[in-house]
Amino acid sequence: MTEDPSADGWHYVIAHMDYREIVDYINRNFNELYSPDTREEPAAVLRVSPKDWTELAYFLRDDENLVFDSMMCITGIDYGIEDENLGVAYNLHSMTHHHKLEVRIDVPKSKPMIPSVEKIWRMADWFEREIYDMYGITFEGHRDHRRILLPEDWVGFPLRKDYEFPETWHGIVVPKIKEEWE
Amino acid sequence: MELLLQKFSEVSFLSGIPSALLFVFAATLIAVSLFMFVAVNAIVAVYAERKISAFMQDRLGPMGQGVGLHAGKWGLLQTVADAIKLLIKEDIIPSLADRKLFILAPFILFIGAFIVFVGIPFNQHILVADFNIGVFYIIAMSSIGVIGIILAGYGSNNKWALYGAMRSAAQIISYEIPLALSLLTVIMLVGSLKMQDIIIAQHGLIWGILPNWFIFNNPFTFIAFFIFFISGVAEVNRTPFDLPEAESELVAGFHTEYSGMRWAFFFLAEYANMFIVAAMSAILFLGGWQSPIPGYMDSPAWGLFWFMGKAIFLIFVMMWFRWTFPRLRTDQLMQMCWKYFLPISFINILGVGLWDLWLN
Amino acid sequence: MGIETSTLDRSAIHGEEMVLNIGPQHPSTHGVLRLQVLTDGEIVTKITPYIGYLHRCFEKHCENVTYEQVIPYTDRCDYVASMNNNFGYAVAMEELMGIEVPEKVHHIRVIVAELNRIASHHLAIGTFGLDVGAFTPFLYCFRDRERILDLFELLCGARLLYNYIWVGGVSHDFPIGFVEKVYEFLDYFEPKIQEYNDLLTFNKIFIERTADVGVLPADVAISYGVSGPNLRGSGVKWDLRKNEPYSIYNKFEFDIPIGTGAMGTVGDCWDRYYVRIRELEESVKITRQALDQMPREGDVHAALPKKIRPPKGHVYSRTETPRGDLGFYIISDGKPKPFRLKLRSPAFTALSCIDEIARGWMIADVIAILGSLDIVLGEIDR
Amino acid sequence: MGADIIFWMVVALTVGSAFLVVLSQNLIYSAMALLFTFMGVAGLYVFMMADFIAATQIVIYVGGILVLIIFGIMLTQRIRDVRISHTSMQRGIGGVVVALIFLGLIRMIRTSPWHLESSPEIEGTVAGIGKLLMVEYLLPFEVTSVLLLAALMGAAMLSRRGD
Repeated sequence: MTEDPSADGWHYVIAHMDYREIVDYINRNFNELYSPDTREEPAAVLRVSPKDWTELAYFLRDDENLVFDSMMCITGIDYGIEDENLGVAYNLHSMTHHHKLEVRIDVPKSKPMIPSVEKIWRMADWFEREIYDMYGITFEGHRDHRRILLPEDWVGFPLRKDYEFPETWHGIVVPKIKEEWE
Repeated sequence: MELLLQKFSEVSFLSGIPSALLFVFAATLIAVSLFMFVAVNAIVAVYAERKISAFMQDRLGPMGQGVGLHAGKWGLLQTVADAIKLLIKEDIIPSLADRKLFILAPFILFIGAFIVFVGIPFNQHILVADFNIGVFYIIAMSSIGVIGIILAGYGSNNKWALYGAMRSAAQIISYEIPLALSLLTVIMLVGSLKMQDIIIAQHGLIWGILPNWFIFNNPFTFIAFFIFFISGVAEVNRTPFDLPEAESELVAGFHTEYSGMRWAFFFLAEYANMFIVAAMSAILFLGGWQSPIPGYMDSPAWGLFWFMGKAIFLIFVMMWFRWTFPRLRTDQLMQMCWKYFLPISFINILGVGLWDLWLN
Repeated sequence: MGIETSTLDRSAIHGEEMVLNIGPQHPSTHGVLRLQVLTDGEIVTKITPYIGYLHRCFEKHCENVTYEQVIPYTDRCDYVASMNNNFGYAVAMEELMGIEVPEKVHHIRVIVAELNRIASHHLAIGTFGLDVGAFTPFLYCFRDRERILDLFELLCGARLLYNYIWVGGVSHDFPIGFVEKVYEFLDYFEPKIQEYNDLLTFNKIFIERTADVGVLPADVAISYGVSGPNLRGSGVKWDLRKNEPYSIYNKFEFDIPIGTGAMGTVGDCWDRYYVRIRELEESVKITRQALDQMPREGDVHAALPKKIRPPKGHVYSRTETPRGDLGFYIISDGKPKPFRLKLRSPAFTALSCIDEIARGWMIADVIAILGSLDIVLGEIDR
Repeated sequence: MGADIIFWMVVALTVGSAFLVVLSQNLIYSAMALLFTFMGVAGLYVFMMADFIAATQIVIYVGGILVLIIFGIMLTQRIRDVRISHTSMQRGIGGVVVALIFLGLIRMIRTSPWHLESSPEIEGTVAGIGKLLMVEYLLPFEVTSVLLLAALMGAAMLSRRGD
C-alpha cells in the first residue's frame, strides 16, 4: 500500500489489484463461489447469480481491500432473440484503490428479477430505472421503481431485440421507418 | 393647477365658459400631458436601457440603417415599433384567470405610479399641485401599486405569478419603512413636507465649496441618501432586488400571464416608478432643480435641465445596477432590510437630530 | 453513510405544501426538464425530476447503424461539447479494436477537445450567472465562446455538431493557418478569465447566493456517481485525464483544480463554479502544450478497412468530458453494427442527486444548484 | 363649481364600492371594492381640508391593512378555492336593522341644530397635528407606541412558538 503522491485533496490508498486477484480475494471470502471468466481482459467479468448479488454488493463496497465505492455504469443487455437470458453489466470502480471490476448478472426473460443495489450505490437509482424502462428487468427493493425516459403509459420495452414498434401511440399514427438505414 | 386656471381666466374668449367646465378641462389637460410624459419616459428609458445594457455587454443593441423597415438610425425607432407591436398584439386572458381582477390589476398599478407625478416639481413652476403634505402624499400614493401587483398575481391563477406577487408585496412593504425613515431625516432638517420648501432649503453653499444639498449636509443624511436610493430600487423591483419578476426562477413573476397592452401597462408603471424614485432622490437629497453652482444657471429652464439631469443620472445608475449585479435571495433581501437598513435608519434620525441641535 | 435514509420524513413538515412544476418550459431548466417541486412557502421539501422529454432512442439508433454512423449521434447527445463526445466514442472504439492512431491525430484531438471544453465551460459559467440573476457575464462568455465556434467552423464547417473526430483518426487535417488562429485565440482569451472573476466570481451578491448553498459532500458525490467538475468541486482530486490518462494526456503538464471551500463549505455551488473557471486556465495550458508539440506533418488517419468490423467482445471505456466521465459500453458481435451500445452520461448522474442536495433550500437556490450542476438535457435523455 | 361635481363623484364611489364590499359573493372582490371605499373616504377627508388624514388613510388602510386582508384571504385557503362564499344569512333582519339606523341618522341630521359658519382658510394640518402630538398629547402618544411595541413582540413570540 502506498500513498499516491499526486493526491492532496482526496486520500488514495493505492492497493491496486487486477481482475484475477480480485476474483481470488472474493472467493476466499465467499467459499470459492465464483470462477474467473476464462477470457482475457478487458472481457473479464464476474458472473453472479441474482440471489447472491445483494450480499456480494455490500461486500464489494465495504471490504477494506476492495472498496468499490463508485459504480461507473450499469448496462442492460439483451443477448438476442434466440437467447433466453437478459443481462445486466455492473461496472465498478474503486476511487480508493483504483481497480475495476465488471459484474454480470443474467436473468431469464420469463422472470427478469434482480435485487436492487440502489441503496448501496445511490447512482444505481436512475440506472436501474432506465434498465427497467428499456428491458423490463424488475429490480426488487427499488424504492422508486417506475419508468424514467419513456412515458408512464408506454407499452413494451424498446431495447429488447424482439421489440415491435407500435403503429399508433394514443391514436397518433407513428410514421413507418425504413428497414435498412444504410 | 391654480396657475393654469388663472391663465385660463385671463384669456378673453374663455370667459363665457362656466368655471366648473374650465376646471375639468384644465384637469384633463394636465392628466393627458402627464400621461404623455410617462409614456415618453418609458419609451426613452426602454431605448436607453437597451443601449446601455448592450454597451455594458460588449454588443451593439438595436441597430438599423436609415428609415424604412429597419428600426431607424441606431435603432432609434425600435421602442416605437415595440410600442406599436404591443398595441396591436392579441389580448390574451387565460381561461382560468379571474377576468375582472386580471383586467383591473395593471390599471391599479399604473394609477399608483401615475398619480404620484402630480406632486413632483419639475422646476420652479412646473408642478401640478404643491401639497402641504407633498412628500407624505407621494409615499401614500406609491403604496397603492402593491395592490395591483397582488391582484395581478392572484388574478392570473398561476403559481409563478402568485409567488411573484407575494414576494413583491413583502418586499415593497418592508422597504417602505427604511425609505420613509431616511426621508424623515430631510424633513427634520427642513421642517416642512412641501416639495418646493424642501428644494428651496437646499439653496446656497455648504462647507464653502459644495452646494447645500442634503446629501452633503451632514454624514447622516449622506448615509440616508444611499439607504433611500437602494430602498427605492427595491421598491421598484429592479435588479438586484427583482425577485418578484426573477426570470430565471419565477419565469416572469406577477406578470407571467400578461401580454400585449396589459403587459405594456406594467412596463409603463415600472419605468414611471423608476423615474419617481430617481426624481425623489434628486429632490430630497440632490437639490431638485437647484443648480450645482448656486446663483448660476438657475432660471426655470435651467431648473428643468438640472432636475431632469439628476433624475436621468440616477435612472442610469439603476440600469447600471441591473446589468452588473446578480440577484439576491428572498431571505437575504429581508435580512438586508430588517437587520441593516432599519437600524441604520433609526441611528440616522437620531444623528440628524443631534447634529441639528448642536451644530446649527 | 447517511445516504441510505433519503426518503422524505413527512412528519417534519409543518406548513401547507404546494406542488410546483418547474418546467418542462421554464427559463432555467437548461433544456426540457421538469422538476416537480414540493414547496412549503419558499422552502423546497422534495424534488422529483421528470426526464425523457428529449429522448431520441440514441441506443436503439446505434444498434441499427454501422459503427461509423454512430458518431453523428454522439454529437447530438451533449450538443454543447460534441468534440468531447466524438472523442469518447473514438477512444472506446479504438480500445475495442486495438487500433493505434498516429501521433498527430492525438494532438489534434486534444486541441479540439480542450477548445470545446473551454466553450462548454463558457456556457456553464454564463448560464449559471444567468440563473442567479447576472445577465452580463452570460454575454461576456458568449462573446468568447463565439470565437471558438468560429474556429470550429473554419475547421469542419459546423458550429455545433462537428462530426470531426472519427474512429481511427479525424475527418481531415487542420486547415492552413488554423494553428496560428488557435494561438491567437489563446492569447486573446487568457486575460479574459480575469474579467469573469471581476464581474461575477468575487461579486459579493454572487458569493452570498452560491457559497454554502447546495453542499455536495464527497462521499455522497461518489455514491451518486457524480463526476467531472461537480466531483472536483466536492474536493475529490479525480480527473480521468490525470488518473487514467487516455490518448496522450499523460504528456501534458496541468493541474486538477478542486473545490477548497474558499467562500463557504467544500462542495457548495461556488466551489463547483470556481472549479470550472480554473479549468479554463488549465485547458488553455493543455492546448498550448499540444500545439507546441504537435507534429506538423503526418497522416490523420490510422489504416482502417472501409467498413469497421470490431472483433467479438465488449469494452467499457470512459473519458473526461466537460461534464464528467463519459462512458461507452460497447458489445460487438463481429458484425458492422454495434450489438449493444450504452452511453453513460455524466449529466444523468449529476441530475440524479438534485433531490439530495437541494432539499431544504429555497426555490431560488434550487435554480442555482441546478445551474451549478451544469446539466445538458440532450445527454440526460439521449 | 367643479369641486361639487367631484365631491358627488367621490361620494358615489365610496357608497357604491361599500355596497359592493357587502354584497359581493367573492371575498377577494370584496377586498378589492374595499380599496375603492378607502380611496373614497380619503377623498372625503380632502374635502374636509384634512389632507394629512387623507394621506394617512391611504398609507395605513390601503398600503397596510388592505394588503394584510388580501394576504390573509390568499394564504388561509388553498389558492384554488379562495372563492369562499360569504352570502349573508339574515338578509331580512339585517335590512331592517340597517334601515332603522339609516332612518335614525337621517332624523339626527335633520333635527340637530347645525350652526353654520364660513370656514376659515385652513393652511394645512400637518404642523398642528405635529404640535399636538409632541406637546399636548405626548404621554398618550408614547403610551400608545409602547402598547403597539408590546403587541408586536407578542405577535412575534406567538408566531415563533412552533420553532
